[in-house]
Amino acid sequence: MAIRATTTLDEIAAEAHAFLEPRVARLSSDERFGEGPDDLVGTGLQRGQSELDEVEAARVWQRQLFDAGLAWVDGPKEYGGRGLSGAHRSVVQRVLSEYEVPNTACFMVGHDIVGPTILEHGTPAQKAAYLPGIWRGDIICCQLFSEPDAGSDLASLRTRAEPTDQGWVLNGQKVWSSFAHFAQIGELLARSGDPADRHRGITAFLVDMDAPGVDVRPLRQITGSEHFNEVFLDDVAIADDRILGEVNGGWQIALTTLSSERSLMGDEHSGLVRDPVRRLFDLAEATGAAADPAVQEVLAEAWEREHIVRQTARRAMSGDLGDASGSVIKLLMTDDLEFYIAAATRLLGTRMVVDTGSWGTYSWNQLVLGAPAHRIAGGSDEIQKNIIAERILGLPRDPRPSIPDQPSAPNTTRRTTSDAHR
Amino acid sequence: MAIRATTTLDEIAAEAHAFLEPRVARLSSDERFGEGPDDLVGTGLQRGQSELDEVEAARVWQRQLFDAGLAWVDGPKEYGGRGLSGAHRSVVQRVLSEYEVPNTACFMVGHDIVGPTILEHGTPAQKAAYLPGIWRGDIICCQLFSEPDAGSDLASLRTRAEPTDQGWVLNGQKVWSSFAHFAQIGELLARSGDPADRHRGITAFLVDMDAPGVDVRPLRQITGSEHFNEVFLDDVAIADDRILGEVNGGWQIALTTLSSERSLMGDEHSGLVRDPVRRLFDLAEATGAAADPAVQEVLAEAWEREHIVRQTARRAMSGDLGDASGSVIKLLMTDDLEFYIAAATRLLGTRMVVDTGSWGTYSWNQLVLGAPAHRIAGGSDEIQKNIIAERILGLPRDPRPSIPDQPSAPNTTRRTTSDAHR
Amino acid sequence: MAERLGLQAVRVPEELGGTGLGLEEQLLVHEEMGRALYGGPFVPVVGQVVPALLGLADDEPVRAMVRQISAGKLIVVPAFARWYDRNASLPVLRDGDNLSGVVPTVLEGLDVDAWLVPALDGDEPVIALVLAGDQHSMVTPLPSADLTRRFADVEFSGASATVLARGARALEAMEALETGAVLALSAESVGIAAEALAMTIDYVKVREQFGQVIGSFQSIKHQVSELFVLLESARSALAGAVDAVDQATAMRTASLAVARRRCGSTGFRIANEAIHLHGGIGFTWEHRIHLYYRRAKTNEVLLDERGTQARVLAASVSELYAHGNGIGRVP
Amino acid sequence: MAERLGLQAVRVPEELGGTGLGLEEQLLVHEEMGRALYGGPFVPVVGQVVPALLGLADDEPVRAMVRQISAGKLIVVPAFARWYDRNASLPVLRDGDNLSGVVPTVLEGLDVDAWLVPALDGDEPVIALVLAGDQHSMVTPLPSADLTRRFADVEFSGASATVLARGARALEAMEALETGAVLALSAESVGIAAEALAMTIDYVKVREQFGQVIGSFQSIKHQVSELFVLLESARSALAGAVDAVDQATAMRTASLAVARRRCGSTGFRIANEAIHLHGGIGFTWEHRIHLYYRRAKTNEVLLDERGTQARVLAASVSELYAHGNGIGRVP
Repeated sequence: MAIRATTTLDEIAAEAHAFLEPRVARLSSDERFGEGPDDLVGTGLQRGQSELDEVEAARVWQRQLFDAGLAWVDGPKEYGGRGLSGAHRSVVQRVLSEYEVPNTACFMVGHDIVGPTILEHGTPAQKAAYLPGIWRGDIICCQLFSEPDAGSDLASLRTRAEPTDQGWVLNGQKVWSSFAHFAQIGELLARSGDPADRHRGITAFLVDMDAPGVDVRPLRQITGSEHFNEVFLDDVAIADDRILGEVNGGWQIALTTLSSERSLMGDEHSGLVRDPVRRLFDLAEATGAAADPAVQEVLAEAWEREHIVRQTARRAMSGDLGDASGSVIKLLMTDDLEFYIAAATRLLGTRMVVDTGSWGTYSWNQLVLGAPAHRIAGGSDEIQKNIIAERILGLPRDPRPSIPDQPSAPNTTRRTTSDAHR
Repeated sequence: MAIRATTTLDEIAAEAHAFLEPRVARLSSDERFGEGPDDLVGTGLQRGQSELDEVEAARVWQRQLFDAGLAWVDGPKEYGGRGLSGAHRSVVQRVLSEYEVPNTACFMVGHDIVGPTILEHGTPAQKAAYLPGIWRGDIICCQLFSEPDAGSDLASLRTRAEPTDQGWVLNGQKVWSSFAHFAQIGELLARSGDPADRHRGITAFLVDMDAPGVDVRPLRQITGSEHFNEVFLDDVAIADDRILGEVNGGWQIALTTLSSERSLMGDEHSGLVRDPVRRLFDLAEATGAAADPAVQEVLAEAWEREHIVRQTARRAMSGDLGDASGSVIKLLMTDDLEFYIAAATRLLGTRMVVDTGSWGTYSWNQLVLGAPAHRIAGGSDEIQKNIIAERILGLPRDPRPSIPDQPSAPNTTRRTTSDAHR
Repeated sequence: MAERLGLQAVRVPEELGGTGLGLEEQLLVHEEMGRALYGGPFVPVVGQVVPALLGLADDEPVRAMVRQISAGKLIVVPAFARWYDRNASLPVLRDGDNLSGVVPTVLEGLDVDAWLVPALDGDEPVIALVLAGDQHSMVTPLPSADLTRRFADVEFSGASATVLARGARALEAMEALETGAVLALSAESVGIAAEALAMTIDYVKVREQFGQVIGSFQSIKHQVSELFVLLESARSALAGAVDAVDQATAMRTASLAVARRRCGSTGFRIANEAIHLHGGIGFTWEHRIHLYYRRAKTNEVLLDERGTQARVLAASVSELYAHGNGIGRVP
Repeated sequence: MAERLGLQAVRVPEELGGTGLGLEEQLLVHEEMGRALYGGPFVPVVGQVVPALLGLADDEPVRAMVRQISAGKLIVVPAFARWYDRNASLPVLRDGDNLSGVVPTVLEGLDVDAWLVPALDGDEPVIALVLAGDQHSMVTPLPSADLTRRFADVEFSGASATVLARGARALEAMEALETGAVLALSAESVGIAAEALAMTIDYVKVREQFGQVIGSFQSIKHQVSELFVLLESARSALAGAVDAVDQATAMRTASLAVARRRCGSTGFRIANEAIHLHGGIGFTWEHRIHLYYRRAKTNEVLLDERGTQARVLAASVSELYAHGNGIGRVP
């Protein structure tokens, strides 16, 4: 495809539509209550062939997008990007959201977290080696940050990186790693210096997930799903050219990654759960509860909350909230989630906890079980409040025995990953 | 009156009724909505003759109670008490609450805070000199603890006590002192040692409020009332026998006083505001809002909150909550107050903030303006939570540059006094 | 467990083979059951059926049944939905011994010897006993979020029934079934909350981050303090309900409604915060805290189905305040 | 103040003597007025009357009036209660020029040159102008908790009135008066909240207790962070309302309702917490924070009188979701 030097937003939108129209169906704008699946959270959380099939479908789809120049709209051309602006990227994302495209959640860590970090800190060779593959769908990424004893306090991590003649050898354990069980590479933080140096003795590596000594084991959540992994590293050899940034300079890399992660959290409401407020209104209508003034007040607040998050995201896109946006939106959203659960409880009663087979009722229990992870993932509520207080409002740091550069948040993406924060 | 060695609860109740019946009217058990004064908080908050008249009436009344043996029911006989149990005292209080007795709030600090401290820590001479007068209504007490820069952190107080040939001389400034403008004595904390010693360099004194150099000035609150005082001490001479406890042992005295104060806070709900939940129900009925299901839910929660505080106070009386009772009840009550304000706002709308002259409407604004003080007085919400976390649940103390024996709370009683906590 | 300890006989008078303890002691047992997440039919048997049968114990067959229950030889649970859902319909009795109707979401309604079934015979309320094993009684187990307790729909289609009480006596028994469930589940939720909070306090005292136990961070301390206050408020709500069980209807209903609301919501809130304060480990399957969270949510909805208790409470209090007798109107 | 700065002309087009700025700029001025607790008739004149008159500005007398207002020579405020109380009745116009009726709680209704009065002529809505000074207009100042703003009841008893608009045009003007008040007071409440929070942050950075500034205690830090999030949510609510003023009715109404609710409640909540975080000094008369608290409470009730906006919001959203077109029922 010939790409002109300047492409307008309308042109990129038309181009995306032209690409999508012959390939996939448009989403019906008016999903009917009571029809189709009644899940409230994303699917694909069980291991097995169906998950692998979904990943494979995602890869096939991503390759087509990439070849059409619609995968990495705002990426530099030398690494496979289209070289356009962030506004162009948003337009393409909006157009994509109007079609029934395959679920590409497995690329989220690569596209939104690890990719941007490599772009900012990688060597030219690293960028060339990884970025096209990440965007073409060949390379799925995971984060290897959190450890059982290093959650919120990431700088206390203990996975060791020891220098050898050929490079380095890694030993340790990581947790809460999404997609690690089919990822090709992992962005890993390891202690290369003295533990007493805390964040100054950490190095970031790009680890091949199929290297000898890497052992990925599923971690079962209270939802029953096995979304996360534990990753054990047993004498994993790794070459010098897999170091991201400087030796003992990994904390800087981590800050970039964590910041990308926070931005991702504040990106859009819709990914968290499927249109919960609309579902609440529908449910109230369907049960007859909508006629109850007290229920109307609950519904009103639910819509208000969703509306405010949307408006906040819109303001954040135009830069109104500066560095606070990720933390602000995350705190609003986790609180909203608790509210939606309470609202659904009010509408459903026992059908919230007992499966009577009635459409769109017991599925709300997915949200009850899934909600606690959202308050921890990507930096707990407490960490977000500290970030706002210290970095945005300029209040003093907590008195601490030893003070890290930041109250760190763990490796995670919103609906996908999480962390052992405490 | 001949007092037998044993008096049953029924007998003391009958005795109280017999005393009250000929002297004062019984309260109507069914106060009519729309009749009488519509105040929601205690009266007598404006300076002037009417306040002095009220104090004088309280003294006359208290003397009669004392002479009848009904003033200090559970106090030791040698200091003017009746020598009965706390249960007897509760019975008398309950009976008193059924009659239209004069407002004796001016004795609260003496009876519930300073008196118990003198009883526990005073010399026999001090007990004999003060306790009968405190209970007979001759001596009104105030607390002189908080300072402009020592609120929650009481141990940082700076009022100086310097030894002289004849005793001590006091210099400094106190704030948030209720009743100081007509009190006879004040329980004062002053620094007798090195400021660096913090709580170990403090001595407690019983100061004559008419001593030369004591200057009491009213402090106007946001309610417009002048309930509190600033008290300036300018070379106030005081004798050794006015020291309560040991020199430099004042912190122990303060702990007793503060603990009495906290218990007082958790004593009864009714003193805070006049039957606010009943008033909410009446208001909803009178405005027709009671038919609205959403309003019914608000009313339900209001009653639930009041009921729970009452039940908690009942459990506290039988010791169920141990040392936590004061803090628990205070936290519940301050939160309840905010809820009642929100409920009244919902029922009244603009009549909450604009005086249309309609009975029982604009008076709710007294609560709006009075509420903030309750979250600070007698130890702020934050201090109460620290007390629970550290003393009841055994969590570690906050990391602090220098650690006082307790996160101190200030000199205050619930509806009467308060403190500069921050 | 309960059988071995004889706990099912806690309230049964000694002459009927029980230990004859009081309501408060019984509720302490329910609280402990909550702490331990005991999963058997303790609430329906001991909390509901025994008090209901004791009200009918002037009848010798009923006394015999109570003796068997006390001895752990008989499991009878209520097939009754109205205690949690005020609008639930009752099964219908025909020809004096023939029962039909569906009772949804019966707590531990499976593997029982018999059901105690409030029903209607024409307009008259009755309490019927239906022995299990009859082909005219169908039990459908229901998947549930609560992994330590079972639910089932129970459908009677012409099941053979014995009437134990009629009319006012039947209504009293129904009330006993409802009050019993409310008090037992409220106590259980208090136990769940107490255990979840205790686990949390233990955890924050040892879990270290940033070189100190996280329980030394003021934010954590204050959160835990707030949960403690909430737990005490639930205990007070329960104490108030116990105090009011023998009082006049309005006060009794209001106090029970407060217990339903406060104990149920507190159990869920504290279990939820407990998971949060456990950090990542809290939402792993192998940590037992999620079992508390699941049970707490279930109790919350059983105690206050669709938030209906608020209006029950408001109506009772209006009665207490003698509204309806007229009051001056605010213009 | 406003007169000297010419701020009353912020939205007026240049050809009518104004500065011709947009809605967002106007709201920034209202926000600053909130920060400064400006007490004059800025909201009713600039926020309400000017937009309403601009909608009628094809009429030359109206254009002349707008010019005079822009020049600071004329103060016209609405005598209109329905923008805050949906059930308020309107004054009645008789014989084409004779106005009667009471308008309660008129914001800055005192010391004005004229009132703009939505009224009814039979069934037809009209917008009437009544000049002050007439003995048939009685102004009763009302004591108010808000010490930086004045309210009055305005009673017309056969006052001489000029009709500026009728029918659909009058309805549009009424809507402009309502929308104008909502946006102006919402922006003002955002300003109040922003200033109260800024004062608080400044204070906790310098006030020391226990040997450290209280802003270093995690509990204080987290409280302040939560207030910051709340303030941002109010800003978002306002931004959403601005964005929706030209959208279809349901979305517009819903968005305005959100601004009413969130901005009003946030102003009060933050002012309240600001007093608390100022400790003892916060509830002394001489500290200015209580003036913010008072104004914030007043705005809160004006923006959501008796909590009526929740239902307005729910109804609008149901319309957005096209309910009423039928939906499958859950059994």
